[in-house]
Amino acid sequence: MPETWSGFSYIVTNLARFIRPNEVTFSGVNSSMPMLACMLAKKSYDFYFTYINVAGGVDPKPTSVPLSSSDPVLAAGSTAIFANEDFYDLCTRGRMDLCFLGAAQIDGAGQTNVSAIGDWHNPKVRLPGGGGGAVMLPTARRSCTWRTEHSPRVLVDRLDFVTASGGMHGVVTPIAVFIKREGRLTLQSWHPEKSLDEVIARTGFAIDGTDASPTPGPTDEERAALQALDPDGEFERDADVSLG
Amino acid sequence: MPETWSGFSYIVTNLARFIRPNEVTFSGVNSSMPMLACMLAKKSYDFYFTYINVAGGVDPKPTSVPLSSSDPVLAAGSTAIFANEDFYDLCTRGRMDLCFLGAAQIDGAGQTNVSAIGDWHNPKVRLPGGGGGAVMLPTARRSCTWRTEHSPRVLVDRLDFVTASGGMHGVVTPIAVFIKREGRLTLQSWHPEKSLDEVIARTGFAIDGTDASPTPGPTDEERAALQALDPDGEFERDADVSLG
Amino acid sequence: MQPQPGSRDAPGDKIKSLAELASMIPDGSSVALGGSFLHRGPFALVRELIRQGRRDLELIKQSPGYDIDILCRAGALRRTRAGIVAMEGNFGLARWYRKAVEEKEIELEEHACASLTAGLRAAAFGVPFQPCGGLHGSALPELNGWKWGEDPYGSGEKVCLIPPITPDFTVIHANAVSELGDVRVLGTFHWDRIMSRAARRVLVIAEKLLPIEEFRKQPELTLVPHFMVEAVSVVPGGAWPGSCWPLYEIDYPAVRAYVDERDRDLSRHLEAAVEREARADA
Amino acid sequence: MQPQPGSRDAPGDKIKSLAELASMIPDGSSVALGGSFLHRGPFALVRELIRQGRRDLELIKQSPGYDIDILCRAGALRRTRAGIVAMEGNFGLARWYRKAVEEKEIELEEHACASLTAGLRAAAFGVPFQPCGGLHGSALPELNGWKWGEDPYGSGEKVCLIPPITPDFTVIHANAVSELGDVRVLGTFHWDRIMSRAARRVLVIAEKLLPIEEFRKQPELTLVPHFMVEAVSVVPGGAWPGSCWPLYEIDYPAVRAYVDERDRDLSRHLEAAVEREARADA
Repeated sequence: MPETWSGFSYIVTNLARFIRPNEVTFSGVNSSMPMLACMLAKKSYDFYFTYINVAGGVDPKPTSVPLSSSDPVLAAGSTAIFANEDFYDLCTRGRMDLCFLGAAQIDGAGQTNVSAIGDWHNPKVRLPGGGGGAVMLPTARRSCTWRTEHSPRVLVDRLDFVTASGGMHGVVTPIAVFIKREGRLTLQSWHPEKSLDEVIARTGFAIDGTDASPTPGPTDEERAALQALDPDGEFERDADVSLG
Repeated sequence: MPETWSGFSYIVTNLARFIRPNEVTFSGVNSSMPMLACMLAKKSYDFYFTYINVAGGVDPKPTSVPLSSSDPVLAAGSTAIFANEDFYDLCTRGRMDLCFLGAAQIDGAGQTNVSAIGDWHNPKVRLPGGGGGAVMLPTARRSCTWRTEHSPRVLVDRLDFVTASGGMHGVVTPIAVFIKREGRLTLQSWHPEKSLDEVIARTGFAIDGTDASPTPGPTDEERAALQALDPDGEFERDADVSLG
Repeated sequence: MQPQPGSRDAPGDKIKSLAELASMIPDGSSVALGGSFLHRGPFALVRELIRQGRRDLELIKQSPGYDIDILCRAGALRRTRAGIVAMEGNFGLARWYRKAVEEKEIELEEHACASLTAGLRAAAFGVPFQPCGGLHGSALPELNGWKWGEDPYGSGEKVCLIPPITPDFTVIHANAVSELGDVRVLGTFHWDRIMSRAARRVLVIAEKLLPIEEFRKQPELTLVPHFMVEAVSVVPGGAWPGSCWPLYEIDYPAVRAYVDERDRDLSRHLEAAVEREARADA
Repeated sequence: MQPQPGSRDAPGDKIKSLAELASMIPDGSSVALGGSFLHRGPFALVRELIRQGRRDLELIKQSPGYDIDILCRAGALRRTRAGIVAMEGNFGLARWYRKAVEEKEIELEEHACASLTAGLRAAAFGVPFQPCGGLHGSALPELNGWKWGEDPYGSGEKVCLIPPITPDFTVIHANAVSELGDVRVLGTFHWDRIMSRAARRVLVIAEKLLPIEEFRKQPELTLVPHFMVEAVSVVPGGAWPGSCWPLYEIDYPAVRAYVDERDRDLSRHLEAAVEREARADA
């Protein structure tokens, strides 16, 4: 059976659904999918929100969709430059509503590791490092992350290193959406072409699927917006997401 | 005998003489005489120094000489705006070579009071307040101040309130120039139309005049520059300085 | 192409009359005011607060002058946190402010300009205190109960820790705003930038409305992005009797007249203010 | 009307060749580099340091990528303080950097971007530590021996105190400079501003020299005033293979070629670099 909702589209669309009216929403470096989510939301949702990004843009009108999510084209058409010190300060003083932050490993408390696989001092894989998370995750009102792989080595019971801890609100994988409730990541919904059992089996931390249900499929507006943002499927190919 | 070197000219000229080649020199609010001193130095001394001021100017080319020493015309022709946070940080990190800072009372250690005459909580006169001094005096490499009155109520043995303490380098009055040496203000020179005895008598703190001598008179360049800056004598009238 | 306020492209309409803007600030608010001394201060707003009879305000500003003096004269102030207070521009001390402090009509928390900035930074950075350079030997820290911190990294250095200063409002007088609320300032921005980051709410008075396209052409000139600004009012000449570079200079005769009037009555001065007409229109 | 370098109107000549600029940075220096990932980095200078055989450098940057990777590949680095390291722009991890850390060829002090900024702020503000928001629950503070401070004003809040980070040099790639050394950057300035304030010495690579009059017309666009800048070099295209907004975008094929070469040899890449000619001219 061919997939009717690709993992790539599933992630971008469900990240976009975290965006709320009139809020300040941020996307950063190494973050093509949140960048696309913000652009998708701007195109397809009938409400205003402030989109700021790591290129200094404030409600920009990018003339193209860049491969680099920190590309200065993301500030094109912006009415202001809101540079790095400024958006970090906005976050630490509690005025950032929604941050999209990357992660290599995520545990059941919504903590993240972006530092190293294996022992920090003797890493098997040295990862990109602290970045935004360690400061933004505990201080943003809500943070969301995503992974293109849903497996026990990504959604882990115990992180190899706790780079960031705190205000994780939601996690999106190719097959599931998690929300943090009472300190634990809780399954909110799963890909309608997958099953609750598969999600539980592929998650390294214990989850409660009691209140979960299949994720509502993409609306026509969401589909059309993503199609317009990635007409040649270049981002989808680069992201190389499989439902597994 | 008519005065040949006015108190006003004496102060401005001797403030200018503190300026050194290639240094960063700052003039602030409520500081017409240091402003004029910086402009005089730019006009008449054959060396480069960086002149920054409270209007954000960096080596400006003011189109006029403003009555207000924080007037934005002091940034006219500037190649940069170096605003308040920036010049304070420059000072606290030890990169400000020379600051001109105001004072109401000055003691023999070069500490200043700009807060209140009388008890702070029950002031006879409420003065302008903390301003630049409390932070800049201890952190600038050198600071200089000036008073248009030379008397024991201005040059005091004991301040009514210690607003600022630290790196005072020089003090200029209408009749004397002091330099701080080994923690004490020491008389460097006196107005050539006055005497050492008069300076000692009119100073509230004990001074040692051993190494002092009459102040060298203004050069032709200094006189010409001040004349060009205040052609109608407006600043001189406003300043209302008497040799007393 | 232009975003429509209240649409998906832009938040609701932010343009208000001066009277509406002033009415957003309740009695008892703490208000940081932009500019310095007689330069680019939000003076039209200050006068409108007086017209509306506001009381018990706290003024926060490194170098207030005309604004604090007129608020004291009108009896609108309860407290201030300030660095240096003067009329400047050869007008000397701020007489009504001086009287208000000497007669204990208002409470003064005396700062160095940089310690006030440090407090605003603590608020803007979301930290419980901000180390401030200098202040060694000054009696101000003890006066204000500021604590000194040791360097935990062993330099032996002691540094003064300033608690956060979070104004209820920051009000800026700008050269231009966009319809969305973006703020452009020419020349020095004094402490307006950090004030805008530290405050709970930001209001702006501007000389004019510039098309959004102008902001898009030079976004680097925007001091405060629109999403941080709650409301704006366009009041040409609103920094009178002070200056607004490069548009106009200090109106020295008007300041002289303000200073020379000997009683508390402000009617003549308020009557002469440039925003009268804007007010009549509103 | 134009100030003459070396006269009473201006300090001595600051314009240097790229080779001269690089030669000012000795072995063992700590160097903060402007820009972010593949955007507006002083990459021509980085390559010139490699050509000159520099060793034992420390790189300080919140988000290095190509710069740190090529320095690791050339064996020029001893240490780094960095927030997030990647090639970005769909090129994934920085392979030579990763190898250098995994094989302990370089020492890593891992930061959050904001903690690195806090350290730069401590240096820029002249204070012995800078409180940094967040970091609660992160293992980074313990890893780095960062101390936590109590709020002396009784909120009960604990905040992480970052020690000063004072680079020996900050090197910025700018859109334009004046002959005096004023620096103009278009679009986001990333962390260049705070880097320029924190460093002992500031060097600049620029796309072009703009007349001083252009800086005088819009002084608000100057990110670093001339007196803070020691020397500048004009290298059009010097941010290659990265972007310099609005002049040019990332040269994706060139980055791909850099990434795809499997050995340490950089001669082909250095040969392809845009600054070759400028170098030959110098």
